[in-house]
Amino acid sequence: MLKIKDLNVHYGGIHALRGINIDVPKNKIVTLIGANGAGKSTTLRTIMGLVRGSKGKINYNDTDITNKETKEIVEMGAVLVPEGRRVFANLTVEENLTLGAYIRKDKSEIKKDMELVYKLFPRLAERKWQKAGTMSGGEQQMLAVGRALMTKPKLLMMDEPSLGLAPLIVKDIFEIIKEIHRQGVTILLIEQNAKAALEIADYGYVLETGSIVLEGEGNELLNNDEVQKAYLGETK
Amino acid sequence: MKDKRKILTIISLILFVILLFIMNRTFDSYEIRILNLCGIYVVLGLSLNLINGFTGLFSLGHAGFMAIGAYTSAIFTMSPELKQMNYYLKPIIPIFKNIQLPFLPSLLIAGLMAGLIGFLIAAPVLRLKDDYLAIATLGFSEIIRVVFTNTQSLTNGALGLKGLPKYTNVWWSWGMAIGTVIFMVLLIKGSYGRALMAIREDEIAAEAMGIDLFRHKIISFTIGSFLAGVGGALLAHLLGTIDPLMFRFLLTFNILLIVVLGGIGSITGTVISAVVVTVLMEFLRVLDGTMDLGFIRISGIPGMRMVVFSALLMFVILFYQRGIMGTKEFTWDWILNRKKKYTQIKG
Amino acid sequence: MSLLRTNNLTKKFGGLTAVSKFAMDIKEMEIVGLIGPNGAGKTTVFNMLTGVYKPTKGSIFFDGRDITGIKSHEVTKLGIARTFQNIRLFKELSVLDNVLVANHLRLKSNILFSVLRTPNYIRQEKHMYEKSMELLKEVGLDDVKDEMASSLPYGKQRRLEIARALATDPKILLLDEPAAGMNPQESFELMEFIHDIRDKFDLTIFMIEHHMQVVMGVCEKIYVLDHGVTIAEGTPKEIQNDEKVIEAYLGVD
Amino acid sequence: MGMSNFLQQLANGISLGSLYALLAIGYTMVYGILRLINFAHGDIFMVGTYIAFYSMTSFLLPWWLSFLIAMILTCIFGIIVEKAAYKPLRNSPRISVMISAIGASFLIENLAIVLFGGRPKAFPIPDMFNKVVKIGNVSIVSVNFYIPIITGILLLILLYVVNNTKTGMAMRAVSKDYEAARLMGIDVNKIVSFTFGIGSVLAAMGGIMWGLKFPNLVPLMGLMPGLKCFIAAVVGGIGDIRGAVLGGFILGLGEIMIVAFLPSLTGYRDAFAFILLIVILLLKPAGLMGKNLTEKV
Amino acid sequence: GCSTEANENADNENDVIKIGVFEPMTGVNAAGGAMEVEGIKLANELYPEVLGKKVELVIVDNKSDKVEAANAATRLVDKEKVAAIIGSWGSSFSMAAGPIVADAKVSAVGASCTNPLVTKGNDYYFRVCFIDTFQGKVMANYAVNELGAKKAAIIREVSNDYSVGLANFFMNTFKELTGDENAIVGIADYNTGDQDFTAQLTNIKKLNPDVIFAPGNYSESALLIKQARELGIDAPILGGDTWEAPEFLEIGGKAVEGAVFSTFFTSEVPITKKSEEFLEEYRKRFDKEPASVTALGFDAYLVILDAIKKAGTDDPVKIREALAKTKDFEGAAGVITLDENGDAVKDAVIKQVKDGKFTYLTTIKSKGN
Ligand SMILES: Nc1ncnc2c1ncn2[C@@H]1O[C@H](COP(=O)(O)OP(=O)(O)OP(=O)(O)O)[C@@H](O)[C@H]1O
Ligand SMILES: Nc1ncnc2c1ncn2[C@@H]1O[C@H](COP(=O)(O)OP(=O)(O)OP(=O)(O)O)[C@@H](O)[C@H]1O
Ligand SMILES: CC(C)C[C@H](N)C(=O)O
Ligand SMILES: [Mg+2]
Ligand SMILES: [Mg+2]
Repeated sequence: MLKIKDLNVHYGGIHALRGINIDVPKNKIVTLIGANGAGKSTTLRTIMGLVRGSKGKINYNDTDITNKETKEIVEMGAVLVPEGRRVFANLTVEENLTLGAYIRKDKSEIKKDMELVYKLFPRLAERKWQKAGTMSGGEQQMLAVGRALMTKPKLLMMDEPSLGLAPLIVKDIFEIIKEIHRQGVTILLIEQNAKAALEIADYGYVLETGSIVLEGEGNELLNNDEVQKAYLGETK
Repeated sequence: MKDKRKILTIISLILFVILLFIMNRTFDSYEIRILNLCGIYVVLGLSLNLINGFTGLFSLGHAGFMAIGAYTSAIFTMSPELKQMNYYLKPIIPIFKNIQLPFLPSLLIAGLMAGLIGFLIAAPVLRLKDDYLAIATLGFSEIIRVVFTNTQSLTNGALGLKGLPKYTNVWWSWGMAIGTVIFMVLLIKGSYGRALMAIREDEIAAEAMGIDLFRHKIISFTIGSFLAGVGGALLAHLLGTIDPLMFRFLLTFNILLIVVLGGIGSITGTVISAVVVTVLMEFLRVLDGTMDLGFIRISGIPGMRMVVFSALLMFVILFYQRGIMGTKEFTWDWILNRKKKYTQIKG
Repeated sequence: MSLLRTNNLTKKFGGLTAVSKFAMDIKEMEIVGLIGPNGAGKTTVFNMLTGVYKPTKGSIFFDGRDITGIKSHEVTKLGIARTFQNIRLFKELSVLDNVLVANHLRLKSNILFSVLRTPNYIRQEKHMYEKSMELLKEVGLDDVKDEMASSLPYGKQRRLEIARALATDPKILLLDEPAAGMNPQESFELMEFIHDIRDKFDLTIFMIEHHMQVVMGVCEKIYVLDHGVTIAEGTPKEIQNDEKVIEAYLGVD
Repeated sequence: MGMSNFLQQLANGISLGSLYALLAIGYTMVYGILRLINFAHGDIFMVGTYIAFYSMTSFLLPWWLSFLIAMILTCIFGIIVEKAAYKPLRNSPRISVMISAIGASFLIENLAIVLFGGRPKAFPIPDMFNKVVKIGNVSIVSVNFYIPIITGILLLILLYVVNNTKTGMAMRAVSKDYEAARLMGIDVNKIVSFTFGIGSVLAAMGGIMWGLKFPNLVPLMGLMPGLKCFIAAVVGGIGDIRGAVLGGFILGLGEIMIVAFLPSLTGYRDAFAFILLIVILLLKPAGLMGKNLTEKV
Repeated sequence: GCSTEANENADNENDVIKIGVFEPMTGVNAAGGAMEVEGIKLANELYPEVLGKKVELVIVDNKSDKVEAANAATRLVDKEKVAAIIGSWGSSFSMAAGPIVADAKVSAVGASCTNPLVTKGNDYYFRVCFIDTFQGKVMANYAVNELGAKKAAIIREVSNDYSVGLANFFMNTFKELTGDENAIVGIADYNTGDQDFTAQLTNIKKLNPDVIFAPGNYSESALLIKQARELGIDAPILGGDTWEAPEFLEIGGKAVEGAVFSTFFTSEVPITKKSEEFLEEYRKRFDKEPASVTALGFDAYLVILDAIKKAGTDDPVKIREALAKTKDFEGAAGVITLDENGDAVKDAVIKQVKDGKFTYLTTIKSKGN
């Protein structure tokens, strides 16, 4: 579904991505793990057209989207839950969700999806009228995920969705990811919580200072010594 | 290494003073006037940069403080006869009628008055932030101007003051400029300077680090106003004529422009851009007058100068957003290190 | 001895009671945790303790003194330092300057003496510099001291925030989700680090955290909030087995 | 002060106030979306007036067509200003954008001086706007009836668009976070252009009304009205359209009443706006209709 | 660079004499500046040489701003090193430049600046027009004698020296002539650039004056008169020389019909042979009737040229001496004799707006002055 070939990204003088290749097959969960500053977020941002690569190609559903506008990419069914939530602080919860469906025209479906999101996150239903900016960190994260779901994505990308969430919610989030996946959405996930991520992932990539140093099936990586030492904190 | 820099600084200061001396001797009165303007704009630019650049308070009220400085010093330096001549519609209030002080004390009082008013305004206004602060300070500056337009027996109202003694010379303007630069460097490189910059970066974090926001903002604002007052006074005694209309928003904007072009938060940048902008403004005057290129005469269009100037300005704002220097400062390391590199390459 | 104590602490935002009748008691040199679901009111408690929000009701005692409602910078001066849930560094200042700034509150020279560079001021400036360098070494950032704070990767930024807080010479350090965004390995290192600084600086530590390994690993006592109400307090063991906490927060494994 | 005199002053104040209100709405629209004090708004207003002027005097087009053309061209002009001066700075700090706004305003003014000449131009007034209507002892020029009506209609339309349409919601989203808005598939540039277009049409309308009321066109004519109407918007609560209207009326009435009741303070008339601004900001920092959002830490 | 520049100047000195002109070319008074410059340029075209050297005009814009006016004058004396200066439309600007020309010992000749203080106490400022003490009297006389007014209201543009001064002189004479200390029933003020005068006018209306004297800048005055008529004020409205600008008619439209003001010159009654020459050349070039100030600009140039001729040098101090002695000089707008203040004593002309045009009413002799 998504194919990244030899992608390079520069921020001024910083070479943030050094020729990475990533493949996200349809209906799979793929995860990207790596230390802080490895370039994970950059990868997702480049896919969405928020950052432009200096070299390389991104293919989505066999279309070249390397130089497409974010809007077009969203319209093609890819969506990103950005790092740091980025909810619209001056809008209410409900308005945030409505905007999630900005590109959609199917009014009745939108209504249904909104109910679905409220079911997934009852806290949001309680706070429909609260301005998003005054909500707690975790609540905002829920809203960000809910908002992304409202685009009815085919490819859902999430940048550290569990950041700052209570353990119970983290579990929920992973359940939700699985649930969304079951409904036929392809998922590309960035997680610090590598263990949880690899457990649900079909495939994983390990990113280090802009390059992919390791890749493999979820379980495979989970049992890899290197990975365990560096990311899972399981010292012998 | 440290001492070496100190010596270099002192040497270059002396060289600069000698240069001023030579320029003062050889320049014609017109060029000296521009030189003076440069010095004054250095003072004004730095004072605004202290508030806007280093403390991050978006103030647009500079013209008001300059007006206070200019008028204060004018009133204290005018001779009784001059006052009588100027205040022909309504005499000046009696206490000021016969006061006449030399320039230095007047300049000081001008700065102090501006500082005092700045201090008083700061207390309510600094509760606001960003755009609101900007528009409120702009408002205060306009209020000052309108008050000056209407307090005829103090300021001679809209008629302005003419024939002010022209005390401002190269030594006054550049003396103040050098003094201000030294003051700013010592302030910014010290603990207070860091505190101000912390406030600029993140107020909430700065407060959490134990910095008394209100006090520090007031300090910065008051010092900035003081310097603006001094700058205004110098300007008044250079131009010889002041009126309230002169202290419109446009004046603040001119200074803001110097700060932005130089780099918001850079002393070096402000000094460079104050000189460049002043000289350029004069240079562009050819556009308004008739241009004689030898083979062709282009008659000037009034206002063309300002068009070119504002276009240049927009160009810089759009393409060099961080100004000439960004937040960087000149240090001797630039030269010392370059030399080192050079010798390394050679050796 | 009790260092930081609250009584009946309550915060309302309009109709919403974010924190209700919160009572706690932290002893010197303790490491105490504050956990609870998202939106439970944890950060709000921190904000009240540090003077960012004024409590709607209740009082705060620090070192035996009533500090309810005093200003943020005064709180810091008394010896309460904090980090933020969303990192708030002075982005355009160097790493070293970030820490130096935090020394400013202990400066005993006024602005005039500072500009005149009196010997007394120079002495203090030197002391600040040495102390800051030491702290940077402590958190392993001395080699990047001249970098701009914003150029550091996330994990290092977190550590810089802690170093900066320590530079204010606090008696108690409040950490808001220090492990957020860290992978398990980094979280593990963080736990050691917290122990270290506690011993080295005779600190008391009060932290909000969602990473249970970290909380259970370092805290001696834990308060649990839910919907602003304290639903449990006790040792990690007690908390881990508390029905209400499991239901509201931890979930069953 | 007699009753009829008072009523006359009231009428004077209301007609000035509704003109201020019309301009203030434009400010508030743009600010509400871009968080940008569009210092060039007053100049766009001036350009609009000049376009209408030239269309009537040089091209001899009928007034209604001229007004329409002025609105369209000014709309385009406003969008160009946005594209040239603000769009490149989308990701820059607020202060840079504000300075660019001041710079743009400066450039437009100076260009206007060169293009239109420094000499004032007389705006031709079609008869229907120039009739004196007498109600008792109060005389009112007909243009003063049209202004509040137009302002009222625009107010309703804009309120509807911003609060009840998807575009309106997108406008508010863009105002908070461009990037997140883009991630929702919103075409940020289009929304911004749209907003600027509306703002500029409002400016042109305001300019035309201004010209009909004060038929004296000079290149700097936008300066003071611009500043004052921005203040009206802030006083009302910037970003809030109803607030802008309220602010405009308060300002207009206030200015007239000062001169009317305290003639000795006539000279302070121009300070009234600023004093009002400061008093309001200190008492209600978010303006009369604005809501105060405390920053969450 | 100083010695070479001196050389350049020396070069120039051989074939060119510079006369500086500072006038409002932009800003609220741009129309006035433009009209005056028209006359100066015309004179320069007709008389481009003196002492066998070419006369070069250096025209700088004072932007209708006092401080800029001072700057402009400084520039003319410091940078351009002009032999003499002409300007400026608007007494305020002339007064701002006054101390500067006096310090530099370069004389300035005002064309139409009428405030007495322009020349008073300034040995280097002259003018080729009458002053406002006279003009105030003329208009007060007109109000009392022609209109039979007993009560007058005053509206002043407070930031304009000319307006405030002229209003004062009018009031003094008006009180004298009516013998009534309370003959002035009201004074209202406005600022340069104001657009809305309804509040002031409503207050004035209530006072029911027989006549309103409102000297001020042409565009503000036109708006003011328009609004006065709209508010139902029928009293005659009088003003001063500033009103004689096409903009006054255009902006005021029908409302300014009947407005009466004093000015310097009218093309309907040429005074001298110079007037005829001036009128002919002007009509040839511009195909319209010249404004008074255009004639005065023309005269200011000629007076300076005459002084240079008499001085026999372009040394500014010598020129001043010659200027001070100007006597019975025939200009386009009348015969010029400069008195001890440097002012010309001339007749005033009263004009009225009729059918959208300025029409000549009468000439008031200066003898009573
Ligand atoms: N806007 C930017 N400007 C300059 N450098 C940037 C920018 N964004 C990211 N970088 C740099 O690019 C590199 C990769 O950053 P990225 O945010 O992709 O990392 P990450 O893997 O998502 O890390 P984290 O776990 O901290 O989110 C880092 O060195 C970072 O400092
Ligand atoms: N300034 C404010 N205005 C209105 N409501 C607020 C404000 N600050 C916090 N709240 C509300 O108070 C509640 C508690 O928020 P708080 O930030 O303390 O939660 P938290 O426990 O820190 O959650 P998290 O773990 O997600 O950070 C939340 O429901 C939040 O929406
Ligand atoms: C030039 C004149 C028409 C203006 C007026 N006489 C003045 O001195 O200001
Ligand atoms: Mg990331
Ligand atoms: Mg929190």
